[in-house]
Amino acid sequence: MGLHDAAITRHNLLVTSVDNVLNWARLSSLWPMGFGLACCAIEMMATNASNYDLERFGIFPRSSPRQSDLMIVAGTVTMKMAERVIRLYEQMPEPRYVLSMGSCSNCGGPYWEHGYHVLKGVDRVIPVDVYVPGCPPRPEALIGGLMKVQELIRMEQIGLSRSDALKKLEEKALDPRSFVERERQVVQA
Amino acid sequence: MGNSLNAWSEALVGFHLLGLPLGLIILAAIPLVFIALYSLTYGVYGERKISAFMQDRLGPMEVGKWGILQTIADILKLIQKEDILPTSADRFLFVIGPGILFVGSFMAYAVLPFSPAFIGASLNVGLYYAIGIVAIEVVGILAAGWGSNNKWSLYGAVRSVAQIVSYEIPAALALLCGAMMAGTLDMQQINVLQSGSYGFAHFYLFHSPIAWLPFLIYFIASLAEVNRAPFDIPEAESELVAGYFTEYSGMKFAVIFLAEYGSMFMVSAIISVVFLGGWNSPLPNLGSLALNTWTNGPVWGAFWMIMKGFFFIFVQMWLRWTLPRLRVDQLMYLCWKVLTPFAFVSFVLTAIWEIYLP
Amino acid sequence: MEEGKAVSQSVQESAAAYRVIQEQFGAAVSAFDANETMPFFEVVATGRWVEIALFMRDHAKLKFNSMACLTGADYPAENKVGIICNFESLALLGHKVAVKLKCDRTGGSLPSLSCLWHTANWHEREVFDLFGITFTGHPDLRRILCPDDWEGHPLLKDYKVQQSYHGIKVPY
Amino acid sequence: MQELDTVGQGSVRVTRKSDKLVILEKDLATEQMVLAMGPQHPSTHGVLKLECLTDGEVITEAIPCLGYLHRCFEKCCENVDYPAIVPYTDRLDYLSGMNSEFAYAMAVEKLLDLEIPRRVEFIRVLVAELNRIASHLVAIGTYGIDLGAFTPFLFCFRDREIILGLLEWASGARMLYNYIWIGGLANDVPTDFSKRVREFVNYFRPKTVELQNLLTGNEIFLKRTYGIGIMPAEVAINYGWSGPMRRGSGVKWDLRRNDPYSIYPELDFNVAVPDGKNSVIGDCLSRHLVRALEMEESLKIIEQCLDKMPSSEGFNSRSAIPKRIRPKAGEVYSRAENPRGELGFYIESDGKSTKPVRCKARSSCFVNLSAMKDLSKGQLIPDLVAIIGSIDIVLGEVDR
Repeated sequence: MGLHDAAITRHNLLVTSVDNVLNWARLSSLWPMGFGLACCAIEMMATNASNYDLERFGIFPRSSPRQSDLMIVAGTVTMKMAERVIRLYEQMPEPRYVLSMGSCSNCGGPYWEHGYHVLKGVDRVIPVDVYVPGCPPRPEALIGGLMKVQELIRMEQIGLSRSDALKKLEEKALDPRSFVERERQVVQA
Repeated sequence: MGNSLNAWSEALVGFHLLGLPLGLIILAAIPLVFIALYSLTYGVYGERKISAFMQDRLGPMEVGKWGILQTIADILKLIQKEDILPTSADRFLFVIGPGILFVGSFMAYAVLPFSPAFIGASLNVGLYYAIGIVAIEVVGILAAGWGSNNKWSLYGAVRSVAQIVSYEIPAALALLCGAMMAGTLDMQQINVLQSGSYGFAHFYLFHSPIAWLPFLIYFIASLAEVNRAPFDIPEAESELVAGYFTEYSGMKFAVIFLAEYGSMFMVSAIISVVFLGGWNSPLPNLGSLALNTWTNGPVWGAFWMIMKGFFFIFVQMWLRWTLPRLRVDQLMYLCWKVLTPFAFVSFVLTAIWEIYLP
Repeated sequence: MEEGKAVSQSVQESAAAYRVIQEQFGAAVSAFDANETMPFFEVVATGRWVEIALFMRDHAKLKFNSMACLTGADYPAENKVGIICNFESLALLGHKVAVKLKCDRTGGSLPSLSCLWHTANWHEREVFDLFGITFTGHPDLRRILCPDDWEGHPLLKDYKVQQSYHGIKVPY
Repeated sequence: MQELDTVGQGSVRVTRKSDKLVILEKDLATEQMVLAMGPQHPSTHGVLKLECLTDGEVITEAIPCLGYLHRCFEKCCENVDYPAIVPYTDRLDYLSGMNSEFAYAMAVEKLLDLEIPRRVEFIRVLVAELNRIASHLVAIGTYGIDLGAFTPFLFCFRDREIILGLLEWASGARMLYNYIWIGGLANDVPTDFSKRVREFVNYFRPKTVELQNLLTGNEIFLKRTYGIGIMPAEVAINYGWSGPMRRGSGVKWDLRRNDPYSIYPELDFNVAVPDGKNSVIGDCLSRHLVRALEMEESLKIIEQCLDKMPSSEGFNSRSAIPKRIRPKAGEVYSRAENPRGELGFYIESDGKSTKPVRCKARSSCFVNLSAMKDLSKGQLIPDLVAIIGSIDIVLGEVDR
């Protein structure tokens, strides 16, 4: 899945293969919390529904934070809601991930200047792993963001912190230019 | 067939290795292994696939071929999750709740005859035991709901207790009709009595003209006993978040989840044993075409038993994804004012049929 | 009303309704502003507002049974804040009229209409929240949109947003 | 024998024997429980919070707490130009962006006294009615979820995707369109648009029947909604209810018919009201039925729009758009029939600036929801869920 496959350094064969299995399990069953805030929540519902069907990836919304692995912050977070978001985040069991969906939760979106009651970015209150831009992001964009979460999980190892995994993901990240070039050649041909 | 009855299980009981009753352990393990496989493959996965096809979707696709490894991934992930014990929860009840639930739902497997040659414990009061054991789940649900110290859990637990305890009555009365037709409470014996060369014609569902009534009553009541839609009010997602297991995370949640699917198969197995001949082949002997004789035997028996169970699970899922949910008072109305009187009527009619008619 | 321009029927209806009110209350209401987009009059004697509103609701020729909207507004030039109520006689007489009321910018208060129209209840709470107008006689005058401990009334023209709320930075 | 009732202790029936009190019967001591439902709850349709005071399953009082999605629409409006408000209006009622834009554009046009090309009006009504169907599909689908039926929701979303595809084709966005501008449209509809819309109408007609069978044909669904949350017409008007909610209470009043705007007077459609045969007038089922009927009426309107629409020859969708929007001083209160009810805009202009002095959105959901306290009294928790679902709130519009 994703643009590139993980090739984990094989300095410790046993641990890496255990890691691989555990990571595979976690990335194959990312249960998001069914938690909609605003417009993006409707797109999130549309992504869960028949046409985009997130369940293909094993993503299956749970309504209780205790049983979910992923928090999709779908929509504008207001000051009144911010404390609830923090509490919901704290109720989730580790390992947990946060995906910030849409401009509003990334940075305040259209309300960044005059929205006195809007939290300008959910990362002011909880740590965010993946940002999906858009207002609202299309379902494809959300699926892309979820795949980014999966890639991040794939980079994790026992004894490796989340930030190290992020760094590793950055190192492993492929330059898309070669793919774009290839596609262009195909189109031209 | 009588000779081979329980042959495998008795042989296993007698099997000792170095003075250890290894056979008994294997005997206990077989249904557990079966149920684990079933829950992992057919139960959860099947539910997701069936619901997907009913809803114009594909369901799990990416985890393994057609997503068949989905449930394994889920369980593996749930094992890795942090096991939260809320500070305000009652530690003892919170931990023991899922345990009781799990044990309760699998204890009835001991008396389920899986084939002519295999039954965990051929009790002479097997049916009685099976009815009784369902009630143990109530204790688990109540412990889980009360111990969580969460209002939604409490609502779920109280609703669940009220529901399961009420529906025990029509369920037990309906099964009693089956027991009357058989004249025994021994599950294996009930099966034996339903075997014959005409296949399905010997099943108790076709035994008397009113046998469909207890069959229907038990099926409806069994839906309520295992908290399936349209009676899934204890875990009603749109009302009670996740009902009595709102606060559970990680493996404890997985245990509750598996127990639920375990009891689904259990009630399906009981209804197929009592009314649909259990491990008996439904195919009749047609002259020289001895379909019934060919498709009977220990292995075929297990096949029929599991298939009949799966069929009822399929019906349960079908209903789950089609029907809305009843309200609490409507549920109780249905139980006490509709099902219970009809169960009594069918009880009396069956008794009359058994006494005065052949 | 501009001379020489035909007045539309709905404005004529509103003007007729206004005349009924004016006959009853005289100087308590101001002159009628018969513009095309939103004909309105102002209630000068705000103390009699509930009385006027009840008259508007129940009089056989008025029957304003529905309050469509209640808007708050800030007039910093006059040092006033006010409300604009849009009334309609829904499914009965079909005429509409808007009423304006003004009060002092700081510590101003107006009579509440929530006893006459249920819909005024939440609208007045909203105006209280965003403009700081107190409604006397309101059963439950709390902030409705902003949190209870929010500082200031955001829709006033000179509103300055607070720097932090419960330790979270507010401005961008 | 006398009855003692001490607060919180349950009722106790006692009798006096010689001079001792003998307890005959003692109820369980019950306490009222405060149940906070939301802001994260599957059935509050977003971030509504309901503070319920419950006695067992029975709700003594349910007080809605709003503001969890207060996005300062009105403050933003006072700080941006008139055309720049259009995207904000999309985000009010995000399920029916076209309708909100339509209402706002009409309000400013009234203030500007603009003449709109006929084809623009037809396209506006066409996209607004398409969006109305999409919005009602979400309403009906989520209502199914509230009552425990999951499949209708997915069927609704499947069909909604087609509408979104059509609107995306016209405007370039799936949900928040910024398509209807003040005085015109962002651009004309694509060439084959009417053909595709006709295809959709033909596809969707049988699907409405399927939906009806799944929900209103279901005995349990009827049992759950019949006679629940009854609102008499008088009270509904007093509460300021509008749209399907008011029509559900039996008031045959539709802005498109009774206070017509745009080209609605030329179109032939029925105002859907419950007939009282299958439902109690004013209950949840009536409101659901009104929405279901309205979808069919919208299909009718769409077909008529397609038939009567002027051709696109020499048509410029932006021809009537003023270079600079600076209305003369004045106020306007203008409203339109949205899927959820009457969306009104109060706009005040000072005649000097290109920004409104005050722009208030009179939100239908906000008003409809305010009756929650009365509706929920004495209901069971499952009924409360059914009532919230039937009000069909969109929190973006409630909190603004």
